[in-house]
Amino acid sequence: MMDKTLAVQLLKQMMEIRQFEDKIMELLAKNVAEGGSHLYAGMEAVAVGAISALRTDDYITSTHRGHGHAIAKDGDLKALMAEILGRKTGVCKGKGGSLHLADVSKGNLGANGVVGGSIGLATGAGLSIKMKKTDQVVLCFFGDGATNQGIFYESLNIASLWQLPVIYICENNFYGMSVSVKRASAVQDLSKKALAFDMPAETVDGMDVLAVRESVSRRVNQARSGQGPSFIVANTYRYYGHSRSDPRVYRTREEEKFWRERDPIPNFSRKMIEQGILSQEEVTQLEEQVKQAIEEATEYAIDSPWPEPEELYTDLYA
Amino acid sequence: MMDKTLAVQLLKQMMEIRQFEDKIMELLAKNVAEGGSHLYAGMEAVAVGAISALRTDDYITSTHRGHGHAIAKDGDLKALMAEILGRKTGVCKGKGGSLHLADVSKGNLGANGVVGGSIGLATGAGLSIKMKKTDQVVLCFFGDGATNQGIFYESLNIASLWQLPVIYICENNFYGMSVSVKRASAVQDLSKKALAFDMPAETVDGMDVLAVRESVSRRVNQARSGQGPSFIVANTYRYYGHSRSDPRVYRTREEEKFWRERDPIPNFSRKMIEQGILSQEEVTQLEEQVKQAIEEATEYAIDSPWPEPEELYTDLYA
Amino acid sequence: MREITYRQALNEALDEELTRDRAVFVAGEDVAIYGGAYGVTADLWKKYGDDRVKDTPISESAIVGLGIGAALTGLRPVVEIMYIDFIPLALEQINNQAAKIRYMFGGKCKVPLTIRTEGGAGRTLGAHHSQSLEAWLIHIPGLKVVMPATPADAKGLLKSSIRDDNPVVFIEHKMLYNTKGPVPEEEYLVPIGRAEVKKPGRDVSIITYSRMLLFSLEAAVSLEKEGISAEVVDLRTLLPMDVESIVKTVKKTHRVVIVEEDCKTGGTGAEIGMTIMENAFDELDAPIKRVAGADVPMPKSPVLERLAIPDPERICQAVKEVLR
Amino acid sequence: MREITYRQALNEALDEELTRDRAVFVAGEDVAIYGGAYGVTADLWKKYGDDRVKDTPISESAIVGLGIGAALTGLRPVVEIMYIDFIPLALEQINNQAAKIRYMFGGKCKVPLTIRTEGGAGRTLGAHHSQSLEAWLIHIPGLKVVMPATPADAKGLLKSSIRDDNPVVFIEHKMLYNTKGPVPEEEYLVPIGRAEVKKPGRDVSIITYSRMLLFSLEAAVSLEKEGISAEVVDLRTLLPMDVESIVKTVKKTHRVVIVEEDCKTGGTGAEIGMTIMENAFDELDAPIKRVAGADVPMPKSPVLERLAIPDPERICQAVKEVLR
Ligand SMILES: Cc1ncc(C[n+]2csc(CCOP(=O)(O)OP(=O)(O)O)c2C)c(N)n1
Ligand SMILES: Cc1ncc(C[n+]2csc(CCOP(=O)(O)OP(=O)(O)O)c2C)c(N)n1
Ligand SMILES: [Mg+2]
Ligand SMILES: [Mg+2]
Repeated sequence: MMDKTLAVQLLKQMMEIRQFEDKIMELLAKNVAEGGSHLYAGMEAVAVGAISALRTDDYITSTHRGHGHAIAKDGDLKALMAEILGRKTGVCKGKGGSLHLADVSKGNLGANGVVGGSIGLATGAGLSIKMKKTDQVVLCFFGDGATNQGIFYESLNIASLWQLPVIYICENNFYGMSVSVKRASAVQDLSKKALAFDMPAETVDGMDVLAVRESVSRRVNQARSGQGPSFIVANTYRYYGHSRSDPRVYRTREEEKFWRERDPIPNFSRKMIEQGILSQEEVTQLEEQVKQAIEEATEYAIDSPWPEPEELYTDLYA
Repeated sequence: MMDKTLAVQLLKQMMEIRQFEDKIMELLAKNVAEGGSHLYAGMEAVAVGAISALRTDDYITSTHRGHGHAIAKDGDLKALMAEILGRKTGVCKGKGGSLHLADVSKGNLGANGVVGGSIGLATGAGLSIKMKKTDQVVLCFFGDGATNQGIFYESLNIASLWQLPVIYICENNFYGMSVSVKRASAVQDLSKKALAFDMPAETVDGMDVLAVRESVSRRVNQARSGQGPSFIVANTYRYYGHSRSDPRVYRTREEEKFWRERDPIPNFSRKMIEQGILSQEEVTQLEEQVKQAIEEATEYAIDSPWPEPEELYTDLYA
Repeated sequence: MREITYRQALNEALDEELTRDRAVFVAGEDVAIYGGAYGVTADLWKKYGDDRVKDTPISESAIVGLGIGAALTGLRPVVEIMYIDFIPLALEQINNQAAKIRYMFGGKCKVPLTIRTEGGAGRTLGAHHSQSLEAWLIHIPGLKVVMPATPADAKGLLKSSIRDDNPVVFIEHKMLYNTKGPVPEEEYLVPIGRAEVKKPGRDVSIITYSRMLLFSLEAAVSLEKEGISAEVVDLRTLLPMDVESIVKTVKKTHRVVIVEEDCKTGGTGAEIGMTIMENAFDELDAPIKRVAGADVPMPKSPVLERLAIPDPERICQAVKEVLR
Repeated sequence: MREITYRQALNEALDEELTRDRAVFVAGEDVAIYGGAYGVTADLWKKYGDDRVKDTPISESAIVGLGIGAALTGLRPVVEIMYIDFIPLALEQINNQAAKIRYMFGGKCKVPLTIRTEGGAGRTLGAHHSQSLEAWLIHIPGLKVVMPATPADAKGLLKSSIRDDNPVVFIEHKMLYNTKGPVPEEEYLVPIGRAEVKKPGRDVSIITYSRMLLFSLEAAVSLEKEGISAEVVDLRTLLPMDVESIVKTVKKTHRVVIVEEDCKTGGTGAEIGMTIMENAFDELDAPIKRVAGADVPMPKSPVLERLAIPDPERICQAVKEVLR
């Protein structure tokens, strides 16, 4: 039977991400948050399930839609929220912002404004591990759209050739901005792309946190024990538009409804309650607790100072 | 039975290429030709077989090893030789050189100094054809090494997605400069790379001009009739080193011998003689004729004037 | 004259050229159904269909490659790279192929390709969505580089770019899309390669382009109140640069401030400055000043982002310094 | 002192650093078995094995990506891009990732990556193997850009680059590999960021770097015979630029010729010139002249190639013009 601590951890992180993203949406609407933010709501099971399969000394690389990964990789809600608002107390001192959340000390090698931009880095981190002979692994996240970028293929080839401990996770939410996988990729089953590199691949239900966790765990174990890289496609969905102004003309309300019904959070809660691992009350409590934490983080961020003008020129060279 | 005119054409072109390349080697050694030249000797059956399957209004894109393609695509030996020597009478007025032989009027969209650099262009020419609804096709040549470049994958994806009339031909000579396919590619069967794009693929004996011709003809017909792109891997070998100074430490003399024995020119001659299509005498005559043509081209090139100093600034903008 | 936005002006240019010439087509990420990340290609897909307005995969290198191949074989592609920050992904194709093919092939072909892209800071999008990389592009012989600041120039120059037989990189600015200005109803072209004096003046020349034109004009208005008459020159095209217009304004005012949004070191302003050095040094009564972007990646924080690029106040200061 | 070639000097630098620090490794196309296209990594593979000297697939973008990821996680990669002409393939990774990561992440990490590459004309290799693209790189804050001209500087600067905690693009010149010069036997470093006066002079300053140093010194010798004393300054590092040394020489001679091999428009010389404009305008007795590469793709023909880049004669001419 499932461990209760784990159930709480998974559920709590998913709730944190969802509420964090809902809060950002609210702050964007109020112009408290400026600029864009690509929100992770709907996709929580992927980041949470996958990263729960890691040790704390393992690495991840993230994407332009990186809040979820950052939270799941032990991110501090306050420092993340402050970063997104561009405050001095942000995890990157307000210099990175939503698109560049990173915390190398915690193994998060960073979100990335460039689609596909971190796939090479992840591979390099894998090389580093292999050369240092530690038994860490790297989880490399990217979207379906990113699998059309040259560096994706170049990197998978090298990882497979050199048998690097990298798990490549494609978060297939069926669209790259407005362009569906149908209109962007010659193959609909994205796991086929690994065939070009003889890399083991599989597709997993990205709305099911346990399924993701299980699949990633297996691949992590392989990578840790020197069996090389793998490619996992997690089918999922993003609930919000690509950006705030996106009217979502490229997809139907029915399709959205279909995926809303598979919402990873209530589904996992329900399952845990059914299995007697958590009570409804505990779930409600957890939700409240998370709400509290998000409110605190928001307050913290809003009350935080802006960077000093001098900081424009600091942190450039080591 | 095989058409005699065709046999003569194929054999003659292969001889032209071989003797052309041997001549360049000689000119390089004498410092009459300056700079580098990547020679096509050994690989003649690929260019000749493949391009013989085309109409004159079809396009090709070529590589850094482009002399063979240029000759096979109706190139003028004199103008090509003069170009390699940097003369005003060269096909590119001496501005391109060995790495940039091109003749757009004859459908040769150019050699390319960048490995993989012309794969995108070929795809664009395919799009052009599709939009103009002519029934031309594009043959896109590149090496095994080029299949590790991002643009290769990006382009194949688009070609397959949009069903463009492009035949991608990988000239697999088992090395990219000094790095063997074994050390550079996660798959040894390079045709597997097309699996990532659901693109039909096959491997052909690139030392057999008729086998290449047959395979390419079939794919050309498909492309012409709207059945989209395909990927052909032609296994072959380059006889010279990558460049003049290359001591070929990365491969064995035995391996070279193995491939020398499969030399596409004597093998095809022998076959034609055996089948009674050509006589030994005719073959010898052809060889003499080609020798004559190469000598003439060489003299022409050497006697040709250098570009005028003013030409440094011409031909830049249309 | 009617006033429309920079966005609409660009949209009209594309629409008119698509109608005028069947060889023209538009391709890029999210240009079709979505109408472009910043709405520039809105409704064109509905009007012209998949065949002429094409969504592409996220494959910047192949997108430009496609465009070159299509241009080389008779079409007039207009491809879009969503942010100039992603231009480096396609720079091999732009630099080595698009710009060089004609010359390398002895002038026996042409590459009538337009690459539309968009740059600049102002939306606190951070270091990967706020760059100004035009300086790289002016260092590529064989290209033309166009950077309009007003709706009228945007329309007229985009039409000229599409009709040009050479590869043109056409750089829009994200903070200009919503700006409005007078744009003729009738068809017109603005020639590539000609600067324009956007405000005449006597005491100092402010030479600039793209969004910095707006800040420079603001500065000029403030300066006017203090009795300083600034001439504001909008380069509009960066390559080829309009040396004649630059020399003319220097000969008139003898003092120059260059205003550019890109990072100062190795930026476009350096070339503008040296152009003056080489063509009008003796006309200068004071050293040229550059007001430029800070030499840092663009920080996210709005307070730092504002400091990282020029503003009207700093332009005024620089003007006063060169007048001292 | 013993004399060795630029190639050997570089090879020694790599060898010594590989021995000194287990975190250092070398990766790139043909760097292992072949020993590098120009022989710079010769024999290192035999000595250090596949683990520390790695042949890679032809994947420039991923090669640099690999280097960044490895640097970010504790190693000191030295990756090679065979020709600077292929740097654009990796420029997204260099510009957006390597150079910006530390700043974007609030200074909480470092990227001790060295990217070795090689540029320049002179071997009639045509437009894709002869470029000088350093001007792009100096426009990327967060990078350092090093371009040594002599064997001694090559060795000392490569060692410094490898030990530097920032991403460094180290640009060699194909025409220098066989040049010889004195190189100390004992270990030494040459600091990044410092120019050097390679020949003192009184009448005019020739500011240059990389191969053009050799042509400039040749020119200076000819000029000396005509009674003109030229000071030749070798920048060695282009980013950060040694403003102090530049100002010093200008204050001494009051006349400047900049010699650069890259295409003139938007080239490195523009930044050097504007640096003088901003820091020593009043010291100038004549306009600065640039002797630069022609604004064309590099033509193959040896007769055109020679015309496309500066030569000692044209440098002498320019010097005489600024002395008029
Ligand atoms: C190289 C690059 N091209 C284009 C963009 C603009 N862009 C941002 S997100 C996005 C879609 C990415 O799709 P996908 O990889 O599927 O991730 P998702 O947004 O669906 O999570 C695009 C085109 C970018 N950031 N980087
Ligand atoms: C982008 C790029 N990287 C590296 C090189 C240097 N280079 C020239 S040819 C070559 C090997 C190419 O191998 P392959 O594609 O197999 O073609 P082959 O030479 O075997 O015909 C390399 C690495 C180049 N020209 N372009
Ligand atoms: Mg997606
Ligand atoms: Mg090969």
